[in-house]
Parts: sequence; C-alpha cells; structure tokens
Amino acid sequence: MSCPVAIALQYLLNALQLGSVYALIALGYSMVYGILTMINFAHGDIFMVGAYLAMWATLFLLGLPLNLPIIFIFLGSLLFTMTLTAALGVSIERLAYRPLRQAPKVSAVITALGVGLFLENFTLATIGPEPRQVPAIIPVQQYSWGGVAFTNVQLLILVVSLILMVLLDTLVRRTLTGMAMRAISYNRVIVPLMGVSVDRIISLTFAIGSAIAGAGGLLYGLAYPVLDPYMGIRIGWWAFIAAVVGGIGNIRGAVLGGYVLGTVEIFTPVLLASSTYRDSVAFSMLLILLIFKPTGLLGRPTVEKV
Amino acid sequence: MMALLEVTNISHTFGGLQALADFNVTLNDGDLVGLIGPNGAGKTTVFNLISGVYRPDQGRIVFAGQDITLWPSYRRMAAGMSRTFQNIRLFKDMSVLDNVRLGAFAHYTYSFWQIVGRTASFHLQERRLTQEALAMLARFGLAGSAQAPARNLSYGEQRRLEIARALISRPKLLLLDEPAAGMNQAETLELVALLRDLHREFALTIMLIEHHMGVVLDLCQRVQVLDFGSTIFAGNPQEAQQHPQVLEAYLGKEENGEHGHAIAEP
Amino acid sequence: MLQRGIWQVVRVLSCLALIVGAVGCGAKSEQEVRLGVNAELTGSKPTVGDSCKKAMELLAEQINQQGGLKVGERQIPLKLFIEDNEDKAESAAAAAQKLISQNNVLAVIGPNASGNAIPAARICEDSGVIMISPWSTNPKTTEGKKYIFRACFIDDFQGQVMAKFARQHLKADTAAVLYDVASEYNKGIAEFFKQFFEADGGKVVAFASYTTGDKDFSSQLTTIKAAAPQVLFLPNYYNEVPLQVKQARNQGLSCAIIGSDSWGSQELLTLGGADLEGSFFSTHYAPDIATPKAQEFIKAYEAKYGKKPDDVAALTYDAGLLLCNAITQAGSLDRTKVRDTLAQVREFEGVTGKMTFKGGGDPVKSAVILQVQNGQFKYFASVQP
Amino acid sequence: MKKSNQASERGRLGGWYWTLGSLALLALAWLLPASGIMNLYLQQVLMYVGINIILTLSLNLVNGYMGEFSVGHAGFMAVGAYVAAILTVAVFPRAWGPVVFPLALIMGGLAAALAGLVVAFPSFRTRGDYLAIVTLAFNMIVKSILENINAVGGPRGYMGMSKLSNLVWVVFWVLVTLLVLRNVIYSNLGRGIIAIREDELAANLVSVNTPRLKIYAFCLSAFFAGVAGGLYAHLLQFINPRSFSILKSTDMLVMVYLGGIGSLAGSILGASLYTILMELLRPLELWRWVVGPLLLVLLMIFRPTGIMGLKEVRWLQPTASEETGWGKVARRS
Repeated sequence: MSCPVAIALQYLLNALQLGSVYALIALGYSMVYGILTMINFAHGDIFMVGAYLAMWATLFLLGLPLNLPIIFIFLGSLLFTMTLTAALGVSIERLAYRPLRQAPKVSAVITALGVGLFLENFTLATIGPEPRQVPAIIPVQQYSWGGVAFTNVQLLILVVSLILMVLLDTLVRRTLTGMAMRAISYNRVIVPLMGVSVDRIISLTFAIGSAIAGAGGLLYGLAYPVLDPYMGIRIGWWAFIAAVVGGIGNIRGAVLGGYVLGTVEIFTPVLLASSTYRDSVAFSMLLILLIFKPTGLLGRPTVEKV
Repeated sequence: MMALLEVTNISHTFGGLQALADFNVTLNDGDLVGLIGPNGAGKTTVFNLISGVYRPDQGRIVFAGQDITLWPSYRRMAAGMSRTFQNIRLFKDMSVLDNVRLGAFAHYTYSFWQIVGRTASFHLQERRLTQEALAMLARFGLAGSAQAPARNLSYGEQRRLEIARALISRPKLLLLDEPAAGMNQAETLELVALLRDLHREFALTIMLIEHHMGVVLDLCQRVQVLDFGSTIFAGNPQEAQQHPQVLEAYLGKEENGEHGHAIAEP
Repeated sequence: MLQRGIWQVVRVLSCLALIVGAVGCGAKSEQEVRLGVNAELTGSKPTVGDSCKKAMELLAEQINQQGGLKVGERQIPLKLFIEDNEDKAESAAAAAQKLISQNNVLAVIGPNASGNAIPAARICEDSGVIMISPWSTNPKTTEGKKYIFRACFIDDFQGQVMAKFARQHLKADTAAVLYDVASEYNKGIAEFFKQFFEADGGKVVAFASYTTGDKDFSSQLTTIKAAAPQVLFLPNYYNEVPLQVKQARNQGLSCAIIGSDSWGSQELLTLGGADLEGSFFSTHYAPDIATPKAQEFIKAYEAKYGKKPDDVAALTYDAGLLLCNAITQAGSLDRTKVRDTLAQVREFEGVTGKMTFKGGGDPVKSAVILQVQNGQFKYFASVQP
Repeated sequence: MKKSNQASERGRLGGWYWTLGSLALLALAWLLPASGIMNLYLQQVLMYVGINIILTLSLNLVNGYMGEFSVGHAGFMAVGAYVAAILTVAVFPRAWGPVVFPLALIMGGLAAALAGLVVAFPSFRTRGDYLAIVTLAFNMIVKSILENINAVGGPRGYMGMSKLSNLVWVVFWVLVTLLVLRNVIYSNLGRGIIAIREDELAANLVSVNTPRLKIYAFCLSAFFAGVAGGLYAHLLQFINPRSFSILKSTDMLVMVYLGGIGSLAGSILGASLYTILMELLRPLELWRWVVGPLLLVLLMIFRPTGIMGLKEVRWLQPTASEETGWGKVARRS
C-alpha cells in the first residue's frame, strides 16, 4: 500500500462508488426540474423509502423457503422497489404538486419540503427510530489488485448504476416519450397542441425519476447497509447540488455532477491533508464554480428573449 | 454639432449565426428615425445592442459624447436613454404608478439613511416624483388606474404605460420597439399624434421599429432598412418604398410573394 | 374578507395559548410527583430519545405499581411529562421552560445530547429546578451550576481510559482516530484521546474527521490505512460505527479497533455483525457481570419492550433512580432539599455501577471496558477514576 | 373606484399612531412579564416568535420582494450570533453587559451584513436555483468554519453570555426591523428591489442599478438575520454550529412562504403561526412532525401564495397623502 499510484486509484474507485449513488439521485432531481422547473425536495426522501422497501423485499425473498438464487433475489427486490417508489412518486405528484401546477414555482418547492418532512417523520413514527440493517444478499468478496482493495459489491454498484444511466439517457434521447419530455421542458404551452398529454408525461417523469431513486436506495443499502429515517436529507441535498453543478435539467449533467461531487468529497480531505475543513473547501469550490459557470457545467446559458 | 448617438460598425452573432453585421447609424438631436425590415432582420438586436442587453462582438457605440460600448444597461439608461419592448415588459404585479415611478429610478436616488429615516428631503423628492408620475399618467390617460396593478390594464393601455415609463426619466433618446403592435386603427392614429407631440414637447430624439408602414411614413424623417443583419437602405422613407432591394427584402423574389403583406398594410 | 379570516385565526390561536397556559398552571398539588422528560424524540438521534423515554416510563410504571414513591410518611405516585426537543437547542430550552412553568415539575430528566442539555440546564438552573442529564458528557453542562446533575462520566475521563488501554493493554505505539467533527461528543473524546495517548508516549499517526450524516468514509480510511496505525479509535455513534468498521475492513485495514460509550447499544451488534469481533470499547456497565439490580432492570426492560436496553436507557433509569432515591431520603418535595440530598449521595448503586457525588453535579463512577466476543458484549476490565 | 379608495385611506395610519402603538407594545412587553401575568414559558415562546418574525421579515426581503431563492439564511444568523456573543463575553467587560448589548447586536448584524456580500456578488451573474446553491454553500461554509474554530468551542458550542435578551428587546428589534423594511420597501429602493423580482432585465432597462440593489437587499437582510442571531444567542446563552444548519434555514423558508411572499404582515403572521402551532402541537410528541408538514402541504395547496402572498395590510402602507403631498389628488380623475 505504499505505491502512490495504487493509493490514488483506491481513492478514485471510492469516488466512483459514491459518485454513482449521487448521480442516480441527481437524475431524478434533474428530470423533474427539466420538465417542471421545480426542485423536488422530497426526492431524497423517496430515495430513503426506496432503501427501506428494498430491505423489506430482500428480507421477504430471503425468508421464502425456496432458496432462490442470489441474482433472482437481487432483481426481484430491484423490480419491487422501483415499482413501488415509482408509484409513490406519481402519487406525490398527483396529490401535492399537480394542484400547484399553475401556482408560483416556489409554492411547489415549499410543498415538496413539507412532503419530505412528512415522509421522514412518518417513517420514524411508524417503524421506530432504530437504524435497520440491510441483509447482505451478496456475500462480500474482497479483491486486491496491485494494492487497490475493492469488493464485488462495489463493482455491482458501478455496473448497475451505469446500466441504469445509459438506459435513461437512451430513453430520453431516442424514444418518442423522451422526445415529448424534452419538448415539454422547452415549451409547456405548445406541446399539448401536438396531441401529447402533458399530465401523462409529467406522471411518467415522476415515475421514472422515483424508480431510479428507488434503485439508488437499493444500491446504497448494499454499499452502506445501515438505514435510518433521516438518511435522505443529506444525500438529497448533495444530489441536488450535483444536479445543479452539472446543469440542472440536463440528464448527462446530473450524472457528471454526481461524479464530480463524489470526487470532490473523496479527494478534498486527501489533498488538504486534514479532513476537518473538507466541507468548507468543497463548498467554496462549488461557490467559485458557480461564479465562473453560472449555469453549471453542462447547463445551457439562458439567453433571454427581449 | 456633435451627434447624440453614434453607432459605428457594430456586429453581433448568436451561436454562430450572424444577427447583425457592421451596423452604422448616427442620430442627431431631434431626429426621428425608423428602423424597418422583415421579421428576423436584426432590428431588435440593434436596440438590444444600443441599450446594453447584449454586448457587440465588435464596433463602438458613442452616446452624448461618451463611449458606452461596455456600459451596463442601467448606466446607459441613467445617462439619458429609454426604451420600450416589442413584447411589453411591465412590472405586472406592481401598480401602474409604481411602474412609472421606476422609470425615473436613476434620477431620484436619495441615500439609504434618508429612506430609513424618512427625512424631509426624502418626502420632498418622493412627492415630486409621484406628482411627476401622476402628471405623466394623466398625459397618457392612465391616471384613473394609477393604483391598479399593471396586469389589469388593456393591451393598448399597457403599451401607453410602457411609453409613459420610458418618458418620465426625460430621456434624450427614446427607442420604441413596435409601439403600435396589436393596436387598432384608431389607437394607432392616436399614438402617432401623441408621439409627434411628445417629440416636439420633450425635444426627443426617437428611433423606432415599426411594421405599420403608415406610422413610419407619417412620423419618420429618415428610415434605415435591415435585411439579414445588414443595412440595405438608409434615407428618405418615400424613397425606401421604391428601392428595389427593399422591395425584394419584403416581397421576396417574384415567385414567393406571400411575405408581401407587411409593406402593404396601412 | 381575507384579513378578517386571518385575524380570526390569530384570535383563536392566542386564546388556545392562554387556555393551555391556564390549565398548565392551575394544577399544583402534592398528589403526585411531577417529573419532566426532555428527550430527543425527533431530529438526528431519535433512538437516544426513544430509549430515554422508554426507560423513564418503565421506572414510573415500576414505582407506581408499588403504590408510588415514598416521601416522608406518604406514598405518592409519579407522573411523567414527556417533551420532544427535536434535538434542537432552542426546542430543548422551550421544552424545559414548558415543563417548569406549565407542568410545574419537580425535576427534569434529560436532555441527553450536550448541545441540548446546556441551554436546558441554563433554564432549569435559573428556575431552581433539578435537572439530571443521563448522557451529556460535556463538562460545561454542569459547570458552575447548582441544580444540574448528570448520571454519566465526562469526556476527558473516557478519552484517558481508552488512551491508557490502547497504550498499556494493546501495546500500541501508533494510533489513528476517525471522528465526527460536527458533533461535540465525538470531537471531545477524540481530542482527549489524542492528548492522553501522546502524553503517554504514543503517536497519533492519522486524525481524520467527517461530518454528521456522512455514510462514506472510504477517503479517510484510505488515508488511515496508508498511515498504518496499530489501533483505530472510533469514538462515534453506534449507527455509524458499523459502516466505518465494515468499510475499514473492506479497504483491507486489519488493525485493532476501539471505541467509546456511544457504542453501547445492542444495535451495534445487529448492525455491525462479524466485523466488530474482538473490538473493545469503554462504557458505563457490563450486562454480563451485572449486579442483581442491573439484571432486574435488563429483564424488566426486555419484557416490556422486547429488546435489550442500551446505555442511554440504563443511564436514564439511573438518573431516575438517583432522583427518586434523593426524594425519599429528603422526605420532601422541596426542590432545594432534594437537590442538597442529591449532591451528597454516596456510593449509590445504580444499574451502571456505583455513583458518588461530591457536592457537584458530576458523579464519580468507574468505567468498564467491554469486548465484542461471539456477537456479544463481554466484560473485559474495570477502570477506576 | 372612489368608494374603495376612501375606505383604504381611512384604514391607513399616520406616523403618530405608529409611535404610540410601538410604545404601547414595548410597555406591554415590559409589564406582562414584570407583573407576573405571563409565565416564563409564554415569554420564551413569545421571544422565539419575535426572533422568528425578524428572521422571516429579513428573508422575505430577498426571497419575497427581490424574488431570489436564498436557502442559507441561517448562515447570516450564525455570524450575527457568534459575533454578538463574543463581544459581550470576551471583548466588553461583563459589567457593561446590558449597556453594550444593543451595540453588540448591531456589530453582529454588521458582521452578518458583511458576510451578505459573499452572496451578493455571485448574485450579479448567478440566478434562480443556481443562486440557491450559492446560498446553501454559504450556509455550509459558515457552519464548517465554526466547527473548526476551537476558540469558540467548535462543535461543543460557545457559552458564557448573560441572559441579556428579554421580551422588551425582542419587541424593540421586531419594531425596528418592521419599520426599516417598511420604509425601504415603500421607497425608490424598494420599488427597484421588487422590479428585480418582476423582471430583472426590464429593471436594468429602466435605469435600476440592479447590482447595487442586490447588495443592499442581501446586506440589509443579512443584517437583521444577524441581529436575530444575537438575540437568540443571548436568550439561550448557548450557541453551537449545529443550531445554524440548513434545517434552520428551511424552517425560515417555510415561515416566509407560509405567511406569503412580498408581504410584511404575511411574515409576521407566518412566523407567529408556525412557531405557536409547533408549540401547541407539542402534546403529539413524535407525531407533531408528521401532522405539521401535512398541514403545511394542505395550506400550500389551498393557498399557494401563502396566507398573504403579495398583499399587505393597510396600516403598513404609506398613505396616499404621504406619498403625493396632494391630499386627495390620487383619488380624483
């Protein structure tokens, strides 16, 4: 472990793992923002619910006297979690955000804050404050390669999140639905005239964004197997920052932002030699970035029509 | 006599698209100049460059003897310029009176302490401003709705309010972007009369973009015609109507004559 | 129209506030011993508040089943008033003030976290109401105050205990520390550990931190691994320690791992699993060599709530016992008398060991060191102050 | 038209009523606790209400009147709290306490106003949600720096302040905040700030010096947040960085949007309602934080712009005659 290259690679691998999780949550933020220009502050809490759902699903599948293969349990929980979080996202949109579609944008944002608080404390009140452990469905295998330590779980997280991101990108760029989404984000007035139901597309956006957050919850549970009802707050804010750094509303930007944030979080303590100032330095960098690139890394500079 | 506004060789591109190339114009005190051309010719871009919404890629703008090319908008306006917008941009949730009072923002900056302390001088200035604003509103027939939010006004009233807001700062140069757009015949005639009065009364220099050729012919001493970002004609309005390049720009080549309606309108 | 509606709302609200005030003040009686519980039921450490509340409810139930608390000649039942302090300083102060002014309590148990206990202590001290914090280890909580007590030892003692343990028992010359820089408890112990470890001739080769809520410690752990310490000290909460240990092991860090009393919860074992095997930590009591009194408490708690009590529950129970004991000894519900009795308590045997107060609010009590063995906490050693 | 204008004239109050009303409120704030009619808990809650009113009013200037979305207001509060606390504890002799308290608060406010520049400058170019992140980053930086300064206790917090805040001071500062903000809002400066919310580009094009106004708005807002922080520090006699986390900022956001943006009365109402409601819901223990957010969501659905969004009670507006000096001219024609 003395080789500096190996250490650097180790940090990079850590950054990739953390960045993947951020990227997955940031995607949901960005999609909703793209279509409604609204910050869905409840998104981090949907992620939290997803992590709990995934835990219960795996526990249930593991508890069945069927001795299911691991891959089946994993995919089963993934499917279950994504379906339910999608349903949760859509219901939140229906009940809380849709009545506010015509209201000022900020009202919906405050409503989202309220929904987030509700989800956190409802979870706390109903299932109790004890942190829960996610069962290790995949037995951890440690590998060491030239001084770089990694596990099969880390690799799985990287691969699955990559697959999800590519799928989403394809969906948004290549399918008709994706086109409709992008069209709405450009102009919400014109699109209905083309026979596209805005409500349906918005519901779909929430469904996809929340499903991805659910998947993020499951992967997160594998990587950091201790869940608590408030875990969505911090990661929610971080993912929001990631989405903005990348250029909010931009799918690829969200992914980039997620990895940038993961890298910053992992590397600043290293470069500083002291980790106590990590937050101040990381956020100062963010501040400076936004001063020089006021619309994020991949965000289009908005030219106002005069 | 020195020119009030001297625009030399300004150009502007949007993401690789040349919106305006080597534009020149000189306005002397009291000029009333029309800027015309088909849609997308770059007329509003000229206004945006003069008023500082965009920075020109090259060229120089001199206003009242000062090089203002790099000045921010508010500084140009404070120096004696005003403009209106093609698609009306009022402060819609603010009252009609407040909209007009804002027009004179730069001329009434009492200090922060005067504001907080509500000193006599604050009240004096604030009253003078309000009285001026009310007088200006009366001038435009809007005094009755002074306290109403601007969004409640009719379209024509909003246009007039925008002009009132532009005038209260007593500008030397007024840039009017399609002031008659969306108005009916009677309103347009009224507006033309009003503009002529104002031009005389306030000793204004006016540059206006207009699609109604009637308005341009009625008002302007000179016109400048733009097409695809380039000036294709500058001179007398009557001559412009006969100029072959201008006709081509509006009517297109013989085969696609459907764009032609613009110049034929009253 | 609208404005009238709003004023209506304001009027109704102010009436409600007045009514609540009036009702709260009205009932002053000797029919019950009124105790307040000021706990972190919501906010970032809800488990702490939950244990605190459960332990006090258990104690009240036990005492009331026996007909109440003996005060002089009479048996008076306990009545608890439980307030959530949201784990916020201002809410903790408001809760304390409410318990005092509205509910007219004799004493308050809690808050637990020092950040909440300090402002609440100020309020109690000013009103001359006894407050016992089960778990606040910051010296400032009781410093210079007459009515404020605690049931636990303070940070520097524990830092010293673990530094000594690492030097002498584990024979470590180099140590690394990973702690939460945003949390007063973690930072305090970490710094005391460093101070004592280095004073004892050791060297702290890595002193890394993170911020509350972090779940990824890989960066810090990689740095720590590169420094190759002989022992890793994790003075952090039991919901974070399992993640830290797991990630440390996944990074290939194989040194001994030690911790502090914030490990003292069964959750640590359920969450941490095999990775914690062999680790040591200092805490207040050892369940496996517990006194009959402690055994009894553990059994009752398990029977009532279906899980083993954690250290907060044990300390809260002790805080309650200390108080009840002092009331009975004083034979009065007079706050000053109870306070004076409490400050002179000698060799009081609680669940978490013997406690002695020497006139101030901090108990003199011993610490124990536990080891995780076969998924259980096992007694390892006792350390006298 | 004429009728409604007359009604509005009657509802508006002149300077004398303001002075008398303020004095009456201050007298009440002194009398009620002193006479023992109001117990300590109610006093404590009322002081929280007052501090929250100051915070909400000040945040409303930026978020409501200027139309930006600042989510890091607790950062300014922290700066004010720490500076004021350090002044009364470590700089001024202890015995001077009550005398220099207002000075300490003002210095805390000024320090916060200085910090306001950190956010004001990026706001020239960065807007909307990007500016929200700038303010968020500011909040995090302040908290992180405080955690690292051992001289002020780091995460252990800072203490030693005497209990200098009392109901009279809190009411006094609420009145000062209200008066200053009202005077600013109903002036050229305030109209310029509102114009930024309505249409920043158009504001620039009617000669509004938007960068300068942004500096004014952020600094003024930060100043009062700092004063509120100072009051908070000397009420709890203890401050720690955690008290000024992003959660505190979101509390303030909720109060602003609950009461309604662009409304002073709304801010007063939002802060009072939120603070008192959360106290009243205390018996629900854990469920308080389930019920509270639900109520918030319902309220936003039924009143999306908050209780008093963009509306103002009449007694907070200047009279027509005060504005024009013409008496009834505004009403004629």
